[in-house]
Amino acid sequence: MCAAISAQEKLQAAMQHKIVPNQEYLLQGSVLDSSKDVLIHRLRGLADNVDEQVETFQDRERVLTLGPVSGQTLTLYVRQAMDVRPGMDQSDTPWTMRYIGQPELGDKSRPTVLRNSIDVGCTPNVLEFLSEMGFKQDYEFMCKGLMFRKGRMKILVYKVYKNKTADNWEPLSMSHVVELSVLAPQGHDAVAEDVRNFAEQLKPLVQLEKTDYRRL
Amino acid sequence: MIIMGFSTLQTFPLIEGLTGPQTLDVLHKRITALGARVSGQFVVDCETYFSAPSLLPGNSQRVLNVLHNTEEPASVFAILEGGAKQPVLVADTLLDALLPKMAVLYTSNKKQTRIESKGNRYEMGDFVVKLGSVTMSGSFKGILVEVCYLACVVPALCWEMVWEFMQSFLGSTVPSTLPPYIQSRQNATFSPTDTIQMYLEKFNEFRKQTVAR
Amino acid sequence: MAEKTVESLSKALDCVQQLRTSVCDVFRYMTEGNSESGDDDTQRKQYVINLKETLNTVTRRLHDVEESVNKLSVPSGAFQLGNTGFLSLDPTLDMQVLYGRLLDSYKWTEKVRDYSAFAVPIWAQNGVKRSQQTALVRKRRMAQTSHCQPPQHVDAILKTIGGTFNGMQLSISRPYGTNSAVVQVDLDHVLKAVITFKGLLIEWVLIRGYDEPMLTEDGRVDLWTPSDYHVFRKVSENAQAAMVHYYGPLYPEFSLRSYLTWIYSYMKLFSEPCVKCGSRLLNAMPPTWRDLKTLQPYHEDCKS
Amino acid sequence: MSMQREEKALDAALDAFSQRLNDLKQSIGQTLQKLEAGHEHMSWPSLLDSFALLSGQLNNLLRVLKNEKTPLLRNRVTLPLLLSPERDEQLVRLTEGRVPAFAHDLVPHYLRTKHDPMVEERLQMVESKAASISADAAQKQVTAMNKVVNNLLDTIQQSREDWESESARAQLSQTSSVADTQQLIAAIGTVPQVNKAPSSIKTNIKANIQTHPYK
Repeated sequence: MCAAISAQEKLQAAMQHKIVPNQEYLLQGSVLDSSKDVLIHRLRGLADNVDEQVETFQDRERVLTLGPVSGQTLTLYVRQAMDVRPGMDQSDTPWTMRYIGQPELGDKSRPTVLRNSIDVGCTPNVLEFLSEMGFKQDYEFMCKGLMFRKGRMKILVYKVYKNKTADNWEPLSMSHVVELSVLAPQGHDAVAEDVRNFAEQLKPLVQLEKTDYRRL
Repeated sequence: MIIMGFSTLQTFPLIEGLTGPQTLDVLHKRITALGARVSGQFVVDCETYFSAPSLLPGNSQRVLNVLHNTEEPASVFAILEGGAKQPVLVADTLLDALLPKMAVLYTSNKKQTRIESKGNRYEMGDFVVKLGSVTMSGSFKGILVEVCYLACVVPALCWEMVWEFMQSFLGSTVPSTLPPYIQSRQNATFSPTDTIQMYLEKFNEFRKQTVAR
Repeated sequence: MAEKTVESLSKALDCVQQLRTSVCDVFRYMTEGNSESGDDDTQRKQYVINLKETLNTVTRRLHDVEESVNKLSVPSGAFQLGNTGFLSLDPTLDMQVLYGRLLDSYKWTEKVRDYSAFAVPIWAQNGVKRSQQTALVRKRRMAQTSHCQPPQHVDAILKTIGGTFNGMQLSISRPYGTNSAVVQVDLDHVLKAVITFKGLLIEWVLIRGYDEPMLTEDGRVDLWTPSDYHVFRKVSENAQAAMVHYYGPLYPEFSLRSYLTWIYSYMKLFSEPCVKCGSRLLNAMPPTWRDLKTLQPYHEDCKS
Repeated sequence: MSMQREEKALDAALDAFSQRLNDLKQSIGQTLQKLEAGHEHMSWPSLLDSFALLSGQLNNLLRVLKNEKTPLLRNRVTLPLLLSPERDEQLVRLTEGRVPAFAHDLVPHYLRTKHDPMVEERLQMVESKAASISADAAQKQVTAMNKVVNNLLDTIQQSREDWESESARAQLSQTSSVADTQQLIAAIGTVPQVNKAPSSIKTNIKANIQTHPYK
């Protein structure tokens, strides 16, 4: 008779065998609104989803922080999909909370930024739950844009909106953010090279680079 | 969310002069004599985290319980106690990977607080019975019996029938009224989070027991 | 024409028979020989004359046979079934058998046709008089329309009947054309039913649990997938039996109302005890049967 | 003695040679297989890879052939000693089923040192045609040819310069802005937390000190 294994033990085993994709290889950049269509056009040619309609998304993202205790804080990004797909109720749309670890820039030889990323799907009461836990909302923003795929790579082109009052969202800057990322289990450094190669193909339209957060 | 019938949960006292495993064996014989058959094993486990002392204003404390149920293998349940409300968050299993990231803010002492109910799962018609032996930090604490009627989701509609079923193998230990947790929501649709909340309630009772056998 | 042929055939057969007897006579006469002893000339002469006489008879009879055979019409070629005759010419071995079988079955059907042709007048004389037949002739003609009603009419009736049950909701859709309504019945939080109508006649019914999906993945009403739960599969079975019981094309509204009342009696499926054994559970099942007249709950095994 | 040495060198050379040939044969086989079996899913780069491999191996082969240490093979004679129309199993095995018998109709093909007569004839024609032109005329044609080629080269270089300056100008028209990038990335908040990283030992002690509500 096989003993029932708890879900937690399974996950731990999965983590130990490094098969949970929790490492994100990332390059970021931006494109001016005026050149966005050129970029989209090029991406449509390069990415996998040629035949299908390009996937759109609109997410509202809240940034919540817990702490500090002993100088340590925890920041979570709670994302709510705002675009209701046909046949779906607003209450059915998924919520996710995301943890993003300290980005590692590495030296020149490393092609992308590497950071820990854990995306947890959850019920819509997540905001209430986190605030009961002691999380405080820092700020929030809205992302609206397009998503492309190329193999395991995800390419996002989106506009960022900020709000001064509750429902008054204003676009931030005259550019769209361009993000190139792959989620992979630990130690799959080879995919980073793919990310860099893809970024090369978008030059000189967009300069996708390792963002040095300390200099921001 | 998937609705999966109506569950009720009760402790079963050890039979006079018998150990935990022996009592479970008696129950096993009774229920298989009724015609139920074993359909595998189940585990419900609970891990508890405590908020760091200075985290919340006024030094109030929150207790974060993280529960897993083999019946809902893709979900993790988080229940927060200590505040005005007692919210339940259902998340996917990656939540377990997130918890270590808040180790300083919410701490846990795994060896001492981990509690679980584990045992056989039986099926009979539309009934599912789970005979769980409860262990906390490795030592036996008692027996929890979960009885689930899959075909009905409103407790008030089928409680008497479920009660009749439970009596057939648990005898006089079955309380004649609904468990307090269900009583307040007996006309609502039952959901897996309700089951998990009842488990947490029972786990907390076991933790409070001063005499552990 | 055929009768004539048969007549002449039987005549010809008679002639052949007579011919055979006369030939037999000749041989018998010859084997007997001249029994009279002595070699009387007159006797011998008499014997020859007698033999001649019998031989003459044979010739006459033969003549008769020939005559009657000539009267018979020549059969028109081989017996063939139109183009299928070519089947017998098929060179492949296993095909050749086919033609023989075809002929066999042709003969069989011919026979069946003949027999039934005989049977019809006989039965027509001694008809089994079913009790309702004569009484219902007129009403049946009136009722023929109950399977074919304008959709607005059906909707209106369903709405008025459905409105009388507290806690039971009916929702009507017509995914398969205007004449067949599909009605989803929500009975409180106890069960759901899909009832398929043709006009006002119930064609099919299926019961599922309150938490089970009623639509297929492509968004149509699911008429066929049975419930996952034992109890609702049993109730479904019983509901299909009751559907037959309440079938009444003459008074469709009445039978529909009765049927819905019967379904409505499942309101307390999980809480009412069986009236026979007094308990709620038997073999881990609630009382899944409702008496068709009294609507009282019974267990499957208690209902008889 | 020298005879022996020569023999040895020859053996070695032949060994090396047959090994290279085998490699080449295998690669050709693989390429053919790729073309036959997988041409639907085959990508152009992978085909190019296969060809690159073939040409590399061919070069290897030629290098061995031209190596100083390789004795001059052309001084050697290969001579069929025994022809037989009978099927020779060993030969079949050696040639992987290609040559069943060392017979009269096949041997001339396999041991041929000259070109096909048809090819030879054509070569002859071209050579005779070339010889029919006088040295002067040939020289003139060469200069004319050089002139044309040089002109062409100039033109290409010119247009390349034009094109590059154009694309440089295109680059000047901005498509992205570093300032915007920084502003946006700061806004979506992947700015790391200030982390003074207290040692984990310390926090563990803290957890133990804390009074436990269930104990």
